[in-house]
Amino acid sequence: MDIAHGLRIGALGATVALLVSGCFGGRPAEGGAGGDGPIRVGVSLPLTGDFSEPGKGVQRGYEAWAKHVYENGGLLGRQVELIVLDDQSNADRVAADYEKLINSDGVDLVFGPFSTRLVIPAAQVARDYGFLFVEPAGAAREVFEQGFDNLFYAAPAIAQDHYDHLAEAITAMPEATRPKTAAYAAMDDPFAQGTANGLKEKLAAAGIRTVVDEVYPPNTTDFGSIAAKIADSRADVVVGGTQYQDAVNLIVALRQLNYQPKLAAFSTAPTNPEFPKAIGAQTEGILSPTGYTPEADYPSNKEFVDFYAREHGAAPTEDEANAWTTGQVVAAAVTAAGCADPSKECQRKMIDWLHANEVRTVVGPLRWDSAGRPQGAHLIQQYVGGEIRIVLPAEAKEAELVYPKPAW
Amino acid sequence: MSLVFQSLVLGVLMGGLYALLAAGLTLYFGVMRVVMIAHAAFLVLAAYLAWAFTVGTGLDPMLSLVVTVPLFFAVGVGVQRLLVARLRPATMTMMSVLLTFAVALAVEGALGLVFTGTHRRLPLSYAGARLELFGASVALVKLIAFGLAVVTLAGLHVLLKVTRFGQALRATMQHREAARLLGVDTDRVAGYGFGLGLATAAVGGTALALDATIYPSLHWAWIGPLMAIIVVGGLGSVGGAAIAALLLGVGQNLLQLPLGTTWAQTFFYAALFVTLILRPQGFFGGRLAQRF
Amino acid sequence: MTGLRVEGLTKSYGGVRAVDDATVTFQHGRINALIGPNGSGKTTFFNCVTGMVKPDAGTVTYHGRDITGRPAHKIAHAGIGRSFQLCRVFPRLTAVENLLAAVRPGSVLRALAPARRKSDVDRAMALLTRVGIEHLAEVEARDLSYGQQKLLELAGVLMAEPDTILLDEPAGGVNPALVERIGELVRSLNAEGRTFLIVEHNMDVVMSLSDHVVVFDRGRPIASGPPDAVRADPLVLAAYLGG
Amino acid sequence: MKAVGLVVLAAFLVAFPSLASDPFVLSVGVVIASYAVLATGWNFVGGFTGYISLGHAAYSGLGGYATGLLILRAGLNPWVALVVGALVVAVLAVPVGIAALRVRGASFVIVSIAVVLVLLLVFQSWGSVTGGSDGLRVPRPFDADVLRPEQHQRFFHLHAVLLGVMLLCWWVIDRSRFGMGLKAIREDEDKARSLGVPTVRYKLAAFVVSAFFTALGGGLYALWFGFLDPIFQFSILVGSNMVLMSLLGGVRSLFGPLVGAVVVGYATEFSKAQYGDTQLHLVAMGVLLAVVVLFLPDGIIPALRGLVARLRPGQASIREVTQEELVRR
Repeated sequence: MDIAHGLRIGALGATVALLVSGCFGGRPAEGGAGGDGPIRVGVSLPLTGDFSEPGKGVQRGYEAWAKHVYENGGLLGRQVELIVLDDQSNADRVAADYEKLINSDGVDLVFGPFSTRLVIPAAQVARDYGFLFVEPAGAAREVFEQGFDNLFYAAPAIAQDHYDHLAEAITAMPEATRPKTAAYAAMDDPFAQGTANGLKEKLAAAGIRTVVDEVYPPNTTDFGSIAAKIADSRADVVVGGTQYQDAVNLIVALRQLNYQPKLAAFSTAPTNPEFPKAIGAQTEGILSPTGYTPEADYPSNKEFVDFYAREHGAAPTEDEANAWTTGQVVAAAVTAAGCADPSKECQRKMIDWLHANEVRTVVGPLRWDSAGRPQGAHLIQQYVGGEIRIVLPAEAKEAELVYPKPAW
Repeated sequence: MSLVFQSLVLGVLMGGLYALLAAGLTLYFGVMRVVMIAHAAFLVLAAYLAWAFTVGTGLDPMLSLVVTVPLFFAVGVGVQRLLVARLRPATMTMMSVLLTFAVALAVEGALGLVFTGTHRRLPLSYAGARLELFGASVALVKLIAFGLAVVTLAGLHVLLKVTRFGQALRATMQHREAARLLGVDTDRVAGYGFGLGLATAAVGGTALALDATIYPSLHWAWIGPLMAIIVVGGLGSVGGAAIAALLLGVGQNLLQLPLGTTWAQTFFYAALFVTLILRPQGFFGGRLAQRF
Repeated sequence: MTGLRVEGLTKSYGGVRAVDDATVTFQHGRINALIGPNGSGKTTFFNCVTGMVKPDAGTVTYHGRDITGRPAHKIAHAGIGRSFQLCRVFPRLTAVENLLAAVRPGSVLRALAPARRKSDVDRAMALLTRVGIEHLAEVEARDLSYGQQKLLELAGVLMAEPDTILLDEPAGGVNPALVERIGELVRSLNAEGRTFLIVEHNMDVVMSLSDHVVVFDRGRPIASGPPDAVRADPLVLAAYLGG
Repeated sequence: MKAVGLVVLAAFLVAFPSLASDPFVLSVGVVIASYAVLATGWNFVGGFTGYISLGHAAYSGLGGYATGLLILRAGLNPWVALVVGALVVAVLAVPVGIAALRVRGASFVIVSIAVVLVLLLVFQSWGSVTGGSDGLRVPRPFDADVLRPEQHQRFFHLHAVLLGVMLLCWWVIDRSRFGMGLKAIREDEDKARSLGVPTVRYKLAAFVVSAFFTALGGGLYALWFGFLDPIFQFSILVGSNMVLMSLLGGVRSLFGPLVGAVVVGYATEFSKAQYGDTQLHLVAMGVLLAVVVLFLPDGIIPALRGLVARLRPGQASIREVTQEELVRR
């Protein structure tokens, strides 16, 4: 051991102290106490890594919303400034990001991140600092069982309720044509699994036998064996608690085994614009729940679709819509509370208002229970004639439910 | 019964691909005592190149092999010459793991930069096509992938057993010092061994791209099973790795029936631990593993 | 039953019998040499005796105790020390640390006691002095010359206090002056009662140093006896010249 | 002199929370302290024996889960749970160590990776106990009226204390007979065996101690962070970070992992703040690791020490030769 060794360590420590306290300071919390400066809104999103695809969709939605607010005179007469950080699809990072947004960047408001796996750690930080936390993507049941009173999910229904309309439609079918058996395959992810489990519970209660119930890890790429099990069971219904790539792989693997169910439903993937390209012509009859459709005639929706189409040259998808909805919900709370600053009083006012009131959004009117669960249900879409159309519930349908589905 | 048979067939088909990739890993280990963590990352890279090739030109992904195989061979020689050969022999095994791990991270990061994290899948007209085989339904793409693996493995076998270069390579794998005394330029042979190993990743990547979605972090899903295979097979034994790959592939697929996907994956690791407890040198391998 | 006895020792690698049913007796308290052409199994024989590899068959006894296939450190504790072909030291430890590594802690608690206990350091320094490199005590072994490393390795073996010492080519790759010095060391250590078993290619060293010579060919002893007798043995000549 | 340095370091650790400009900086401090704890824990096996484990996330993750589960399912006091959890992990490490250490180099690394992957599968699948992919919320060890910045401060000091204890243990082992035996194993395992070092027992002991401390680090982090998700706990990247930090600082130096953790932790935050949203951090980590392995295998501390020795006139020591030799290689 060198004699001067210890001293050098000490000096290093001191240097680091200076660097650390000096460099991450970021911008001071300007305009914090409700001044005339812009309202600063902080978000952390998975822009790189495993969740980056939907993360970018949410980012587009947030940015479109901010631009729209900007063009329409702002909030409370103040402009809105978005600060987006990349959490690299990592839970440790997402917490650090909100810590930074709230403390170093001095934001007035925060929006939620994407993916259930990231929502809980992020919501914890927001709650500890008393911030309102409206989030576009944490739909799994568990998110609402953590005792967060500051959390609101900005979509019509939690994951377990996504298939409610489909479950009703199936149980209402006449005995003769009603499916008898069902096969479930879900990704081991709280959201994806939640959707499949929700439907499974309801169908099982209605006497439709569960013949296959598979859960696969998120990194699964070979679906041959799962598909073989499902095909072997000859289930009438196949339900996929899927995200994106897994649904595509599973469908291809099922087709490779020439398995022809009467009804096939997959979450998330079929609403992705890439889906028909990946599956080809065999999408016909595939069902999917969605919290959003550009065709919906809610008052603000047309404005959103037009604005978004003008900006991006394409219709918004569910990710963008959920982000926009988050913006709408927070904006409603800000307007009602008459303030937008990080103080506990202001945030508390907004939280209390949202617990007691309904907000009209692009996905319809939303209201929440005390844990932040939205009280609606998802629409059910189906590929009909090569287009994805709403088939359930009856009052919103654009096309008739096709049953049994054509061969794929 | 038919389900079991179906799983058996699927297991064999998957085992073929595993065998091909494990052969590559075995080559690296044989010539340099290197556990090449980046093998799976290059596998994914090759899959991306096949995807980009098909999307860009509209031609069949198989044609991308014309480019990727020589390219990967050259990269393999480069990796050996420029990186691995610089390590001190005394710490070669440990440090090469870290070095190739670093390469894997860099490849994954680069893939993310260039292709983004979006999941990709080859648009193939014959993706859903299938053949009936003794009552089992076999996807055409899986059969093609298996065929690619078998042909490549056979080619590798011929190369190793028949050609002069193969003899030199095998001599180097068995005993580097002795090979050098016999006049083999072991440095050059080691470089070519690396090149060959990486070329198997090129073939494997194309085979993989036929029937799976690909994304930059996919390689993590491959590293574990491949590592288990080469230990069970006996480090440094090409034949042992191939047998282990087939057995473990079939075993995993059959176990999926009673256990489900997730627990079935643990089969690889269970086999790895059992091997190390009962027979650390591997079940089919030579004596190399005893010392490493 | 004193000393090292080896009976029917066999070890094969992938079908090749490196050591083939070898039965050897050594003269305890003397300097024994083991000679034979390259690849005749001498080093494998060493490795089997010292527990570095497990023999397939046969027994090794030491002072009447069966030590066949026991872990290497247990065999070291029994009193058998060894050096390696081409010399092996701990490169990034200093010379004195190279020796201290051979100290047996005794108990779990004492294992956590400082390694540089005065009595141990004194003993290490005495050994370094004996081999003549005490001035390099705090130099890392990798910075020593090859000859110095050879001396350091020998001192390290002595630190473990063996009464039988196996040396694998002690004169290999070193200059004549040093060969002479190592020879003197071996002789003086032998005079203090230590038994030696030496694998060596340098015939001059073997002939001048050893009391008893065993000749290996194809994994088994083909001749043994005093150096002069062995030198004249036609079998030995055939093995060396015809092999 | 050394004492002065240590006092300065200790004073800095005590004072850091009040120097930090806001709670975010404080939270970064906690994260870096946690890195330092984990890297130092890793170094009990990596630095002493030279066995490089890429899978130490297994023990930090197990430590986190053991702590959380003992609190939630067994109703233990959080601090008791932390220690008991780490002891449980240490016991679990024994069979793993026996399997992994029976074989040298390559197989050891493979096993270390396999352990992480298998634990990931188990903790994802065994949802009824571990919470599975929903994650596990670990309750706060402090009352609700302890606000978040105050928590950061307490956890920073807790990490500092743990780090201090670990460094003390490392120092004791480093100068002990046990440590000398371990270093002999690192330098040349066969040679060590032939000199009578009970290599298997020594390696296993170092491995278990390392797992114990790493588990304590993981448990402490879990108490602070409050949420465990298998995919983030049992991640090879977490383990490789420990390796990178230790190697960068210098595995043979007491403070090596600490220095490495500070450098890597600071660089991560800095580059994220500066360059933000790309996959470049993976490339950067890969390149940094490769550079360390190829050009700085002994780490920063020995390299700096060598540099200082060189620049100091009249100190034409033997170490210069070492440096030159290294360059020549």
